[in-house]
Amino acid sequence: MTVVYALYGVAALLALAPIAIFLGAGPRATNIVYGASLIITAGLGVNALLGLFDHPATTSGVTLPLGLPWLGAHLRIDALAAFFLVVVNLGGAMASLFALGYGRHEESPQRVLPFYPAYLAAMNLVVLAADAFTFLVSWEFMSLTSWALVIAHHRDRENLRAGYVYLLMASFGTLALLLAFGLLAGPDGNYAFDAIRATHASAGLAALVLILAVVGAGSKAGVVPLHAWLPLAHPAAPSHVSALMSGVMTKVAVYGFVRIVFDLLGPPDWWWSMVVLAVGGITAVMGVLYALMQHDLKRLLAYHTVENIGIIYIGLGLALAFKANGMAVAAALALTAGLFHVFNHSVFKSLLFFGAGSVLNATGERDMEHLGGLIHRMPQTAFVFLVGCVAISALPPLNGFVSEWLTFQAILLSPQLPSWGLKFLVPAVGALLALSAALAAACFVKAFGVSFLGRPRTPAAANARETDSNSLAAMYFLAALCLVAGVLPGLFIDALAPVANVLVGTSMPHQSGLAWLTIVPIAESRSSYNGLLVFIFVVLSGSAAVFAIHRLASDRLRRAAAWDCGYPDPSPATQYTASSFAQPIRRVYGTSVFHAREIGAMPPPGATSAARLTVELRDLIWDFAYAPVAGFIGYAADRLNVLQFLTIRRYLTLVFTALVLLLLVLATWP
Amino acid sequence: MHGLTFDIAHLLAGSLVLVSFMQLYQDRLYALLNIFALHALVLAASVAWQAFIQDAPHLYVTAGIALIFKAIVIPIVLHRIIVRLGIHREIETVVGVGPAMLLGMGLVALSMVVMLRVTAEADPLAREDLAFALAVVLLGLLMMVTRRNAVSQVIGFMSLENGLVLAATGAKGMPLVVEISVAFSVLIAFIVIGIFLFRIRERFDTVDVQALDRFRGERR
Amino acid sequence: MALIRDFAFQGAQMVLVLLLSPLLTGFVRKVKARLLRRQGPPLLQPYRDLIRLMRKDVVLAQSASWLFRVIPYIVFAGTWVAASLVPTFRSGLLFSWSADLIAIIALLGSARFFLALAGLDVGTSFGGIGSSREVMIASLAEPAMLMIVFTLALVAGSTQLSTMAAVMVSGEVGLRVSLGLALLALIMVAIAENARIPIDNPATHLELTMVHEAMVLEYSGRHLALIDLSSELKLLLYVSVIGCLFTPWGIAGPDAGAQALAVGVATYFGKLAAGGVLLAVFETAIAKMRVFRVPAFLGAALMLGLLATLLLFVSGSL
Amino acid sequence: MTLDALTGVLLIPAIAAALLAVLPGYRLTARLNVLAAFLTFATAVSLFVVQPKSGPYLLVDDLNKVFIVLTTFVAFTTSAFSASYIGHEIEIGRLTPTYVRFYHAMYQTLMFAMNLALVANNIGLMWVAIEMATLTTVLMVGIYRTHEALEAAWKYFILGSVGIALALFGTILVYMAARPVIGEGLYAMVWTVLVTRSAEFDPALLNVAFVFLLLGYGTKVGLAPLHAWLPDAHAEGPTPISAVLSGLLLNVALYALLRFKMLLALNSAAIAPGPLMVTMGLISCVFAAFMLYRRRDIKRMFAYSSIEHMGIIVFAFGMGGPLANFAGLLHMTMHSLTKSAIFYAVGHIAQVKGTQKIADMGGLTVTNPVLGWGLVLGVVAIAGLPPLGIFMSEFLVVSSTFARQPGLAVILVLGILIALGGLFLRLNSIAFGEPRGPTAPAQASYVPMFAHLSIVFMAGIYMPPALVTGFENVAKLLG
Repeated sequence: MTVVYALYGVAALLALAPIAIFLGAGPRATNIVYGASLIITAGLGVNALLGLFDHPATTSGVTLPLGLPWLGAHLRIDALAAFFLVVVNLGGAMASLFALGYGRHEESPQRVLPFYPAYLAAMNLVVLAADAFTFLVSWEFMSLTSWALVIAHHRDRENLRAGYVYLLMASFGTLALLLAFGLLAGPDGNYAFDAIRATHASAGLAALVLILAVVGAGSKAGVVPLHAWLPLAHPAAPSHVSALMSGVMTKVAVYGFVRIVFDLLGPPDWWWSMVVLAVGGITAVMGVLYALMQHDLKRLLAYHTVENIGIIYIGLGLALAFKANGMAVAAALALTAGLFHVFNHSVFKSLLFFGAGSVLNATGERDMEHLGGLIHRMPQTAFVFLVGCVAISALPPLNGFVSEWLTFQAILLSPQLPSWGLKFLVPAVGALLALSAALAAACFVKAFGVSFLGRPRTPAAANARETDSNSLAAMYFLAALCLVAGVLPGLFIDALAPVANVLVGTSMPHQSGLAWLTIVPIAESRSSYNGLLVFIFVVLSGSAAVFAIHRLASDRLRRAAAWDCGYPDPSPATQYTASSFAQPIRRVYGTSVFHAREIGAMPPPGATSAARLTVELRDLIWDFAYAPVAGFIGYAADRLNVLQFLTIRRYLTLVFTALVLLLLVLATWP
Repeated sequence: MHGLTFDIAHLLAGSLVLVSFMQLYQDRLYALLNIFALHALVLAASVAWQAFIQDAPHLYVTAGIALIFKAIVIPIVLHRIIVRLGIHREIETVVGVGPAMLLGMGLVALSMVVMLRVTAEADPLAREDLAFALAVVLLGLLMMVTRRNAVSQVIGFMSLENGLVLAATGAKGMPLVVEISVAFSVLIAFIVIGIFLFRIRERFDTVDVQALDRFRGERR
Repeated sequence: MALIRDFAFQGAQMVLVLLLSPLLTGFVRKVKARLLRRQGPPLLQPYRDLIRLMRKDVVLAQSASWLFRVIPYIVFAGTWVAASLVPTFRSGLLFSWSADLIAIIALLGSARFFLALAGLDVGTSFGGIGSSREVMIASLAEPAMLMIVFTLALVAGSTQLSTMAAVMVSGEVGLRVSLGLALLALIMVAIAENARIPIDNPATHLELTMVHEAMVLEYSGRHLALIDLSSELKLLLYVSVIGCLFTPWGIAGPDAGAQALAVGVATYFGKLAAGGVLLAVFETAIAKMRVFRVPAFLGAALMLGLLATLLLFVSGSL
Repeated sequence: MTLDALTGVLLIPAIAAALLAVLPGYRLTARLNVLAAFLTFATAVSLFVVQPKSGPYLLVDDLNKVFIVLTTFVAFTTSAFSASYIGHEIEIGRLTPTYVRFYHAMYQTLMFAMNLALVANNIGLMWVAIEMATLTTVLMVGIYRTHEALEAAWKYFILGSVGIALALFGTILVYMAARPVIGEGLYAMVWTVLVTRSAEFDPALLNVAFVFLLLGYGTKVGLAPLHAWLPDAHAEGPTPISAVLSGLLLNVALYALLRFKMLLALNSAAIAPGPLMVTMGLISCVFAAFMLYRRRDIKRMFAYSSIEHMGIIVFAFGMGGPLANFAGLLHMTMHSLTKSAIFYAVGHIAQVKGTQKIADMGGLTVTNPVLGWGLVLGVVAIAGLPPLGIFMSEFLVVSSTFARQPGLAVILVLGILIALGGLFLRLNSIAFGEPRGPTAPAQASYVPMFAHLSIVFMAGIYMPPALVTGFENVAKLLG
């Protein structure tokens, strides 16, 4: 039944798209479209949630007479799909709520409204699909609609370029998946997932499929080195769409990966996990390092998506390793960690993008160097954004910490793994994970500190306005969710149990029964964590301190100029900027990773001109992976283009040569 | 009886190939024209002979067309065009005569190899004829691609088509032969008129890239 | 009954760390002064400083935000909670299982996160210097610390401090290469985390090489008092962690009698004193290093930790 | 011969051509043109209801039924488009009434020729029809009488004639191969007879024949390296003719190729035609994909995209097997519809902007939303993005090939990807960005364009079972 309801919802969203075209561009259209999609996605989310909890009822599919003629469109909800549907529609509902306020400021709504519901529908369909064709159609349709949203502000050349790169990478990924499914389906084309499950590919084929899946799904999820489009495309879109792309669409990509590798591909080989783990570790660290070098707020967030995808892949890789070696419980732990992080990241990344969007609306600025002091003008936005920052930095007592803690626990179980490659790889990956966590904290100190704290650097920042109530409502809801998931992780872990049961055969021990709502991954003697208690402790001791000091000591307060060692400078230009904040870290990591160079240009003696310090960063991945390809295509195009300008006689020569060649083939035919 | 008919047919077909070689050898237009007239003449003869031995009267029509149209009308027209365009003493081969001849040899050999793989019960006359016809076709094409001059390219095309007619007439009892030869004559007429009307001076390939750039915006 | 007792012990622990931490700092200062042939401040000077600061008015910069005023309490609370979860004289604390070692590290991490924000809040150049360098140091120190945790957890088969201590005290562990590496790395991290020489100099102001002090430059009055108290707590915490992990002897068990407890307290004081002396000697013996030498120092710590973990992964017995 | 639907699809255009040649007045002739095209289409559809029996000259079977209906339908919509297009051309004086009359007459002649080629049961007749179609299109390409138009027409004419000659030689060879088995005379050229006996033909002769036919008709299909005439002919002729060329004439030539492929496939001793076709298909696909990048002329760009798609189709048919053949047919249908729709849009765009240079057009979605988004939709479809029909066919081609010939599939995929890059590179500057060039609203009938696009869209989501079974039969027929 769940499937049918879900399909009704999707149909409604799809119907909303053409309606939006005729509604035009007015505020009425905005309200109708976003309001409707809010209601529908909320319904879809609730539906999926119910499905997740009584999932025996849900593992029922329908087949519509659409899509491939002799196959039809198979649609199905199992636990995995239900979980991802929850993620997708939670994000969708929140984005719609946010957009109810944010969308009013959109300058060209008629380029956003029609595609927005279609985009939501496409993401739902990807998760619902249960045959290769439907899956790929929805997958590419998702790319297409999001592409249209990315180039909504098409008059900006940068956005067009972003959209172009995005569409190319998306199609590249889709074609890779297409090949993967071609292998899975075999020559006589059993495209239905059930049929694929029934047949087990040979080791070699399975390996090929794995690689194709890593590439195909990875190019959508943004794993290094396939991430290049992500920091271009995500910021280019309107902020609520950026939130969807970063918070939700990358998760849909993860879903595709999990579906293929854990579900369709059959029992894993021991070395698969090494590929996934290596990709995950590198992605995590590279992503956060890129993020640290940015000073465009939305681009920074986009790069952080890359990092979190890496963390998720680490969890999945561990799960794969345990599964391959028959350690089901550990596999369940790692998988739960990964999926829990999927949920968490979708929550706080949406929250952060909403915050960035509100800032963008209030100041018209995305560049942190032009912001500052917003906490005075937009206190509420600042507060929720801060919550998001703490959560994404994996700090207790919020949710980001819990999922990374679970991942660490999984890593601590891995010495039992037999294979030597893993014995060396896993600790290294653990180190990379720890490094990325620490760097993430640094990065968000920078993000929040530079844009919200300090003194305003531009009039725009100085005259910012608090954002509207709808946007705030969405952000507060997500912030609350961050806290709940942080202090009551047991509930979420239990909710993920059915998924783990489906994919690795068992699940983590039941958590909700434990005293004080603790979570215990394996056994209490090993490790346990109780976010609730820690939270209560911190709050109690903090308020105790406040009470004691204000009562017993002084509570007097004077305002004065900043002390600054006696040299206060009124000009806000003397504050630390984003790039100067990142300078120590750039010195430590950047010189090798980005070939970062600082060039100080001093004026000649006596000249009154200012000295300049410029920083050069090179994106080596772009230089060595993408530029050559583009270069080759350009070169080949130029070379071949000569053929457009030949004379008729030369064209005849071509024909003649072809003829002679073919005749020679015949002459030499056995 | 049969032996003799075969030999004459072979003789004519072979001499057609020979004449094609003579065409390749020429690099003066007038000479080329004359040789082509000869080419058409030989074709007419062999077609007539085929008509005789197959006693297929309609082939005589084809022979007639070949004789009147190709051996007489076209050469005269082309002659006038050459005079009109004043290009009669051009040396306009792309590759030298020597290499062209060598290539021609190779092509003839190729066509022999390809055709003689045909099993013999397809009757020998047809087989040999086809080999020769293929050779003539290839040589005509070679002529087209080794000459710059529109006129000589037309000639190349026509000798190619002679090869086709040779094959068609060699194919015993093939229907539509006459229609096809007529259709081709129309085609050639078009080409000649084209050269005449559009003042295609030295060659087809006055494809002035600059002009293309200007007009088509295909600047590189 | 037992529950009440556990509550009592947990409370006692919290009060104990709160009261002891300034004393430890004072002790270290005293020893350092002695080593330098100076009289040095009295042992109780830190308490006096704290009380005086508490009494003073807070002078707040105009550009400071509400966050600036909240942060000291957050930092203090976080550090205090973390410190009160480390077994000092008695293991098996009531709430020790609510946060394992990783969580404790993370709690300190959040404290640092907010402190770094405070450095940026007023919008002065000094604060910026402090925060940026602090996060740079942390970005290396935290992974190193986690690697150490991995090592110990793999040896003990747990990340619970109580369990770890129990395993350590039982002789089955024996001497191990990886433990040695871990100890070394842990000491290096502890020095960095507590802003001691050679990473940072707690005694200076107005020096471009300072990190922690630059961050809290704008604080005054009770806020400053809380910040100082929390850094003192942090020092105590690290010493007790080292003590409880590497010299776990004497820590009383969950159901120990009064005399065992007395032993526990005594040994704990002993450990603190020893730690303080060693720290003081080390600090006086070595000179402060340039800021951009720090990454090499901490990178070494990270490598040691990773090496220790690798050894354990490759062969459980090393 | 009796008067039935089969002769109908030939007679109606013939009569219409005769009428249009003499009737004056643009409005009347344009309407008559549309009417005739519609009647032809209706007659073609009736072929599905009552299937006339085929004689020695004319033939109708599952295979060419599909082609005929597709051809007549696109011809009909194109005539509707050309009505509004030519109207504008007369207004701005690019065409005089005389030329328009000539144009309409030629249009119907072309229809006649193509239908004849499709229904011909005699390979000689088929050849004559295709030559006729070529000559008519040559005349229409040159109709603007500009330097480049004549240039293009001339190029087309010469290369086309050589192609025709080669095809004829192939045809003769087939006859020679058939004669010893079937006996002299007409029946040695009748398709239905040839198919039944081709197993006994001399393989060597068939091989040579196929080589010549592949090159001869391949020139018409526009396979690289025989494609040279195609881009210029598309770019310089009137846009309706570009639509017809891309949408129909290429298919007709392809149809001829398929017939002979079947002939060869039935003879076990002859070389397999598949590999040759696959090779040429891949070459064309990849080559055209690269050529897309340096295009400055919008019509020429889409001409190259036609080459690319013809490559894919020939590849699919070359791979053979029910799945690939089905995909090939589907792809051909979708490509005809989409590409002609694109040319409808392009025609109006070029009229609005007064140029075909991509550099002089921009921001169409702002200035002419309907045209602009129509073009975007068309390009999305032609680039093989879902949920439109071409995605389905490409899905089938690639996934069915990859299991059999991974290497080939990878090359094909790369070609598709590169082509997509080229198309969207240009689309960005045409449809988006700051508006450039004149921004007058287009007076155009969008019906044909959106009719095609909606069909393509429908096909991408839902294919009616009747159509599916029809295609499946044909796929089986092709073996």
